Amino acid sequence: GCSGGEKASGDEKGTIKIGGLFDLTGGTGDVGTPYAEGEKAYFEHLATKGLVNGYKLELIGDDYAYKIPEAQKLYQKLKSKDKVAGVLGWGTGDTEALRSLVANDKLPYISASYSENLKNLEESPYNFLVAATYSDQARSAIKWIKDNHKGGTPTLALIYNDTAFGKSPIEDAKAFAAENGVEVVDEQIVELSALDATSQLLNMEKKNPDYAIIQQTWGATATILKDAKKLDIDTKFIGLNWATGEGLLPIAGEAAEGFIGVVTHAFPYEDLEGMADIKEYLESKGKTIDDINQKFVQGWVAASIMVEGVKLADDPTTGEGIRKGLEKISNLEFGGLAAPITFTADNHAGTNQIRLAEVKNGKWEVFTDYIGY
Amino acid sequence: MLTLNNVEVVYDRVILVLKGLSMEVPKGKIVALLGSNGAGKTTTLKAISGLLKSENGEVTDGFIELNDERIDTNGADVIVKKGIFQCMEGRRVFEHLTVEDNLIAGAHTRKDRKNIKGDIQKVYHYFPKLEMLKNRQAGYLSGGEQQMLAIGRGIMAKPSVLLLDEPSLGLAPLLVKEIFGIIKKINEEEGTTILVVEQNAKVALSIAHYGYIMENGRVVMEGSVDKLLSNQDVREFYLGVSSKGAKNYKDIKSYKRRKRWL
Amino acid sequence: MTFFLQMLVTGIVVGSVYALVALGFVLIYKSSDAINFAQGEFLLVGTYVCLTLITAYNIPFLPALLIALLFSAILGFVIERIVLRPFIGEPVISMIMATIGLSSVLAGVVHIIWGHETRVFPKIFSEQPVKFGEVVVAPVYLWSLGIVVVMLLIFTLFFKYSKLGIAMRATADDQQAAMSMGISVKTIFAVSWAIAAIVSAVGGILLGNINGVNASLSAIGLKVLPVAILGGLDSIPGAIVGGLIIGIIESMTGGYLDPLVGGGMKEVMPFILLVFILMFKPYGLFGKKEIERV
Amino acid sequence: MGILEIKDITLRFGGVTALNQVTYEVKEGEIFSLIGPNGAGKTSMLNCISGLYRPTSGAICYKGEDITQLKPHKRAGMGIARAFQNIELFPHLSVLDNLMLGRHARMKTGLLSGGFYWGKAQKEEIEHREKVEEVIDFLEIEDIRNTPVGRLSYGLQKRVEVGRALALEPELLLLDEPMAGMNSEEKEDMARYIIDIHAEKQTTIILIEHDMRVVMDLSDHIAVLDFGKLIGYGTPNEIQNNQQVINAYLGEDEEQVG
Amino acid sequence: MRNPFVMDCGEFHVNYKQDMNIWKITRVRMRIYAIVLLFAIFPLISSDYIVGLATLCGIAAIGAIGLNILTGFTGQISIGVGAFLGVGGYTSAILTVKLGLSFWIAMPTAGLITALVGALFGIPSLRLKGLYLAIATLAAQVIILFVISRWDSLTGGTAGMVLSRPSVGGFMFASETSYYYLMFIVLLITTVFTLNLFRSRVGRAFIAVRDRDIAAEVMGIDIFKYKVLAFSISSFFVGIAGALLGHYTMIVSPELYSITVSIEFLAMILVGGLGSVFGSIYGAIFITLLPVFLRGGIEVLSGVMPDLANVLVGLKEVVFGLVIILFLIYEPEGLAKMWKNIKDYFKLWPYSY
Ligand SMILES: Nc1ncnc2c1ncn2[C@@H]1O[C@H](COP(=O)(O)OP(=O)(O)OP(=O)(O)O)[C@@H](O)[C@H]1O
Ligand SMILES: Nc1ncnc2c1ncn2[C@@H]1O[C@H](COP(=O)(O)OP(=O)(O)OP(=O)(O)O)[C@@H](O)[C@H]1O
Ligand SMILES: [Mg+2]
Ligand SMILES: [Mg+2]
Repeated sequence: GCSGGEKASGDEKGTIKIGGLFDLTGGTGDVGTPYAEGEKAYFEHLATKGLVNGYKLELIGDDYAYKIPEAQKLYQKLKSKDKVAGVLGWGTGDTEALRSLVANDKLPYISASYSENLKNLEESPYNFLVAATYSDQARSAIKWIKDNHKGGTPTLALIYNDTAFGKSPIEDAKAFAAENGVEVVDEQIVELSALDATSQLLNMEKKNPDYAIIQQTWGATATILKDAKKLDIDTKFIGLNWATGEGLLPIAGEAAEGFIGVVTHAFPYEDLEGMADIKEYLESKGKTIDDINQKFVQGWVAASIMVEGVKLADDPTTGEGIRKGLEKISNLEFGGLAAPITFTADNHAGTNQIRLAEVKNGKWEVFTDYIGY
Repeated sequence: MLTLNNVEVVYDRVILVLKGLSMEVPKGKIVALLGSNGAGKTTTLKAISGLLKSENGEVTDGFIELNDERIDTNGADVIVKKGIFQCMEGRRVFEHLTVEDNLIAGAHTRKDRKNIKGDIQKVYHYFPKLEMLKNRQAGYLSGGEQQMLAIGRGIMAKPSVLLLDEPSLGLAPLLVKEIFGIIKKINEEEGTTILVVEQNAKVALSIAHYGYIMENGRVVMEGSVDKLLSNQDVREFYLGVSSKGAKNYKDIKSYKRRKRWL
Repeated sequence: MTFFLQMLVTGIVVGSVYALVALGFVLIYKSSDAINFAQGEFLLVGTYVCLTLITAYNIPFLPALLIALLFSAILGFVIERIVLRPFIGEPVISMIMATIGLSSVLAGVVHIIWGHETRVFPKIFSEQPVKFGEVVVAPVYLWSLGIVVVMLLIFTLFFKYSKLGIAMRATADDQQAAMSMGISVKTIFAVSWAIAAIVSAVGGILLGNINGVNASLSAIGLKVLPVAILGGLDSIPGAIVGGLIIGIIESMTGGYLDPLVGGGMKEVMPFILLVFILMFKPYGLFGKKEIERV
Repeated sequence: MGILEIKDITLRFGGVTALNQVTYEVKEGEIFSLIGPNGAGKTSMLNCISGLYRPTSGAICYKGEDITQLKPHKRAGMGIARAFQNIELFPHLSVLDNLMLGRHARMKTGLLSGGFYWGKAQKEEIEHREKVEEVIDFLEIEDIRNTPVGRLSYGLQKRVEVGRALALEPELLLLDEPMAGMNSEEKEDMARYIIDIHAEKQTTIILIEHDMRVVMDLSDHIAVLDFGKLIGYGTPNEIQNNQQVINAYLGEDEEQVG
Repeated sequence: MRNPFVMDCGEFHVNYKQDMNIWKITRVRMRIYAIVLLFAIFPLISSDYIVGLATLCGIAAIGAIGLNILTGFTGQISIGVGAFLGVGGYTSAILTVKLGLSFWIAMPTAGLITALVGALFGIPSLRLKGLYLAIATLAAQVIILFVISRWDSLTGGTAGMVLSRPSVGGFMFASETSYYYLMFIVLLITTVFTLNLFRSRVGRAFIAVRDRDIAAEVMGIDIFKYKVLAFSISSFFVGIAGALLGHYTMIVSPELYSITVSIEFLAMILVGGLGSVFGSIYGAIFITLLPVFLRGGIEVLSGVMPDLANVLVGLKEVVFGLVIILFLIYEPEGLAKMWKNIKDYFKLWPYSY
């Protein structure tokens, strides 16, 4: 079973508000919009199921257009005016920018940024990681390489961008590779908005790595894949979770064939137990799974984890209470929509498990079960 | 014929500059408009040419007619097409355009584009210095050279009425004479009606048929050139001659005779 | 050597895309002395229109392109009419700010109409890379280079010899004096905005073919600002040479310098060199000097 | 020895020779006029003196010191002030502030004392304000003291322009066509100011003017430029009878109207 | 300098000192004190949310005044404010976190360091003008951010650094209200300093450089020196604002200081009024609060029309842009001028026509 659906008995004790920071119109709006829709959908769906822990839950969120100052103002409003008890956030930059504030204000914060930084409980005691961190994703991918590579020491390149998001897994990946006998032979920086990656790829080609891990979003990933195809580079590319997803396929076209992606959340078309609730919700709206994508599922799952925290909390009206609730979550399953989550008082990284998928005939096909390292 | 009837002009909605000004510029004549600094001469020309609007000024009362057709509601470009061309105060050449391109820009509204080449030669004939400078950026010309260019642009437009705002400003005495000679020639040869605003009353009146004197937004005196030249105030304040003949600037006293405009 | 050549060619062809977008800045600057911060959004709208015509109405590429360009021209006209005309005669900085406001308006409209997901252009150019010996280039970039060369020719002749071209330059110098010549400043503005919108749309359609279309495509507007400045804000050849130079600098930095410093210099280097070059040529490579005489 | 010595100055812009081996000297305390046809290089000459142009060759000495390489602001500090041919006032500032700017070189207040406006700065402002008020009195512009200069008519702007130069309390005053665009009455006023400045402070004045009556009446010495070359130098009388000058500039007959 | 609080009639001054006061008329002076007092007691009666917004407005205002000194008063367009804000924030972060210095030393030092960096990037103004100079400041933006995100050992790289709120004695400026007062005092000093600056020698020279640099040079103003000075004094205040912002949000990271921040500051001074100290404040308030109000409006609307949520989000941007454009059309000289017009109207009231 999934989270919070059961009818709670008794009277409504009040409303608990959860804040949301969405990017609908900003630089990451293409993935931010379905993610936000997933979160909103989950709360809507929840409302039809009755109370949680005796309370009605409400998601109050807004677009911050991927602008950090806007995120700060929106957060202030959510905190002071709407008096939310927890926050569902989005990007790396704004999550980082707000982590001191949420710690100060004691509000649990779940975002779509899986930066290893947030594991540090001293600096970010109220942030919860609901999927494998970028570092863990990279580690799992490296472990998979190690396990599946035939012949000699596998060589690896890392391609990322010069932002907090891009650099987040790099040091950890290098350390892990060194420990596990995978040789990192090259690193390349490709900007998020790059039109061309020829120079980087040719430089990389000089080292001739067997694999390259890409920490990018779709646009840059497509550029890399297309230029690699153009230049006849035979390195196997593996993308972390934001490089993966349906949106990459049409942009990269044929160049995407054979690309391997880290999958943190399920694709809607997968036949999974956890999809039932989503389908039920979609039906009530007259929609089908063709109208949503993986990022929707991701948002849905993130929201459900916050709600689970509310459910388990002794005092769900305060952020501190919900944090305690979240820390009680143990092996929460999502019917295959995502890896099971466990939080404790001294570990806010819910899982380190991922799946891998490969693009075959223009479609993502998952070829592993949840794996870790 | 160009007629201004009781024109009132206001800047920025509050500053009243022309206070019921009437004047007439008969076809084919040269009319001089004199007046002290700030009297509203430039404003009068801008009201005619429609350039007021771009300075947040407007004609709030009265009307302006060209050959009995009202023009004060037209935009500047339409007025130019109707044949009125103003050479603005302070030259206003297009600094980054070459001398020749400036002249071509002057002919912007003309339909007979094949004659433009010939007219450029005509301008060079009037102002040989410009031909020497024809590929130079106009911004680098000296003040006088720019003034020639500005008038040259006026010639290029082939207007029926030419408005000249202080064409002698900053010109050397020889050149002033030369330019006024050319103005007269344009008037005679092309039949262009000319309204010229001047501080150098002596030279302006030497070619004009008729003159107006403005003060403070109103016409304080008008008449044929002879009439103006014989007026005591005009002689003293505009021509700089006292009753005892030309005075020496060295002997200027602090006492000033007041104008009466009798 | 092949590596060098590949870097050089990549630089040139990517630079030609920059040049194309930078042309839009130059065209507007040439008639109004202002920078259009909504350039990126212009590009976006044109691209989306073309895309919609092709995908939603199944119109073949060429007619769709023509309609999109026509639409852009009209958009340019309309925007000039409603948004920018009131700024004729106002300080240039006000107009620049207005274009910043305009960019926000257009971005909002794009969001309302087309949403935010990345859309993909149907394949117009072959994906098969073109090979010159060892050097490979994607066809879309060759098209871009070709278009840029054609535009260079057309616009250079236009501004040098045509009546309208001269009038545009005159207007940029002194609006009021231009009016006194009978030049309709309004028409000039409208025409230059329309042309700029067309050029942007062409750039956008090429870009859309490279990486798909979404709202972040508009960021290219700011990105090529240094290109326009390097060449000289009012110079057509400048935009093109500037584009190529910045393209080559990027590519070479990426090829030779980045491996030494751990990457990332590719984006910064053009700026460093730009400031350096400007110290010697304060108005860009071909820009008109401000004439100061007292 | 004169207060200003121009030694063999040549100035070229690309192909144009604006000044060609010009040499002359201005004596302390005199009114010296520079005349010549348009484009002869008069303004360029003033630009060399005030440091805006650097001559291609030659030297300029002021009070016996070679200032050819000095920056304009340094020259202002040495007492050279200037009024421009085309008005170069600060249009958004009031007449008062324009004149206070004229005193910039004579004031000292720095960033911090100015920002906190403590005693010293305040005292200095007041002192210099008094000097400026003297200039305002002298030029009879009391009533427009607080008007932004951009709103004044041309003639008044010209007067403020001269006032700003005077505010520096210059030892050498450069006036570039101060009477252009004025009618006789206004010219008389301006002439009176020039004479009075000269009489009161014995300021050396270099005057460019196209109105020959003014030039001839006021000047002690006149230099004539044509195509960048010095074609005449002397007293008004000598110049009026110099055939070369008459051909190039004055014209044959100075006929009188009326 | 346009001063919105100056009335031009009604009192007679007998000496220059009185005539040169910032606020010449006793009545006006009283009103100024009243306004200051009002802002001083306002947090006591408003919610934390409002006070928080006011703090952001105030910090933006300090930066906007800084930018206006450079762009509005001295005429050097800068689109690098974002990065200078970052230099201020990072300096303070490094000094307090890495070196353990007190905020009270770190904040002014942040101003000074930013001033130095500003002066450095002001050097191109020796040769560059207008938009060309603007692009040089854009280069400053790019280069500074590159250095910040690469100098990992000092700045924590792209991950940024975590700061704490300042404290004095045992008192932490942790609450919204206390931080508001901290900001308020700095803003007050900034405002008075700038007002004074522009009625004395250096400030006048700035304006002269803006209006006619050649004439300024001949007046004895060393334009290069003054341009660089303008860059540094402007950057000083921007740096102070950066430090205040850093300690308020308790984080600095490169992504906080992007080009959009620079453009926003430019919008503040343009909407507020170029070359007006009070205009900078109005503009900062306006640009900071406009999105907040729009969000409020959209929230209300989407309550009524939930299906249109997507359209409404786009609409927010449209309205934001439109408001700016309409402002520029109807009051090109900015909010400061508009305020003056309103006052002029009431000055004549009830006799206005
Ligand atoms: N754009 C404007 N806005 C406000 N007032 C103006 C404007 N233009 C002119 N004025 C005012 O109108 C009056 C007349 O100015 P105008 O330029 O017409 O005078 P003029 O007779 O041409 O003087 P001059 O001989 O000095 O050129 C002056 O007092 C001037 O201050
Ligand atoms: N900065 C410059 N660049 C190029 N040429 C210049 C420059 N300054 C002056 N000139 C040229 O030098 C010559 C002399 O110009 P200058 O302005 O000194 O003349 P002038 O004697 O003051 O004339 P006027 O009486 O018309 O003001 C002119 O031919 C002018 O075109
Ligand atoms: Mg006039
Ligand atoms: Mg001159």
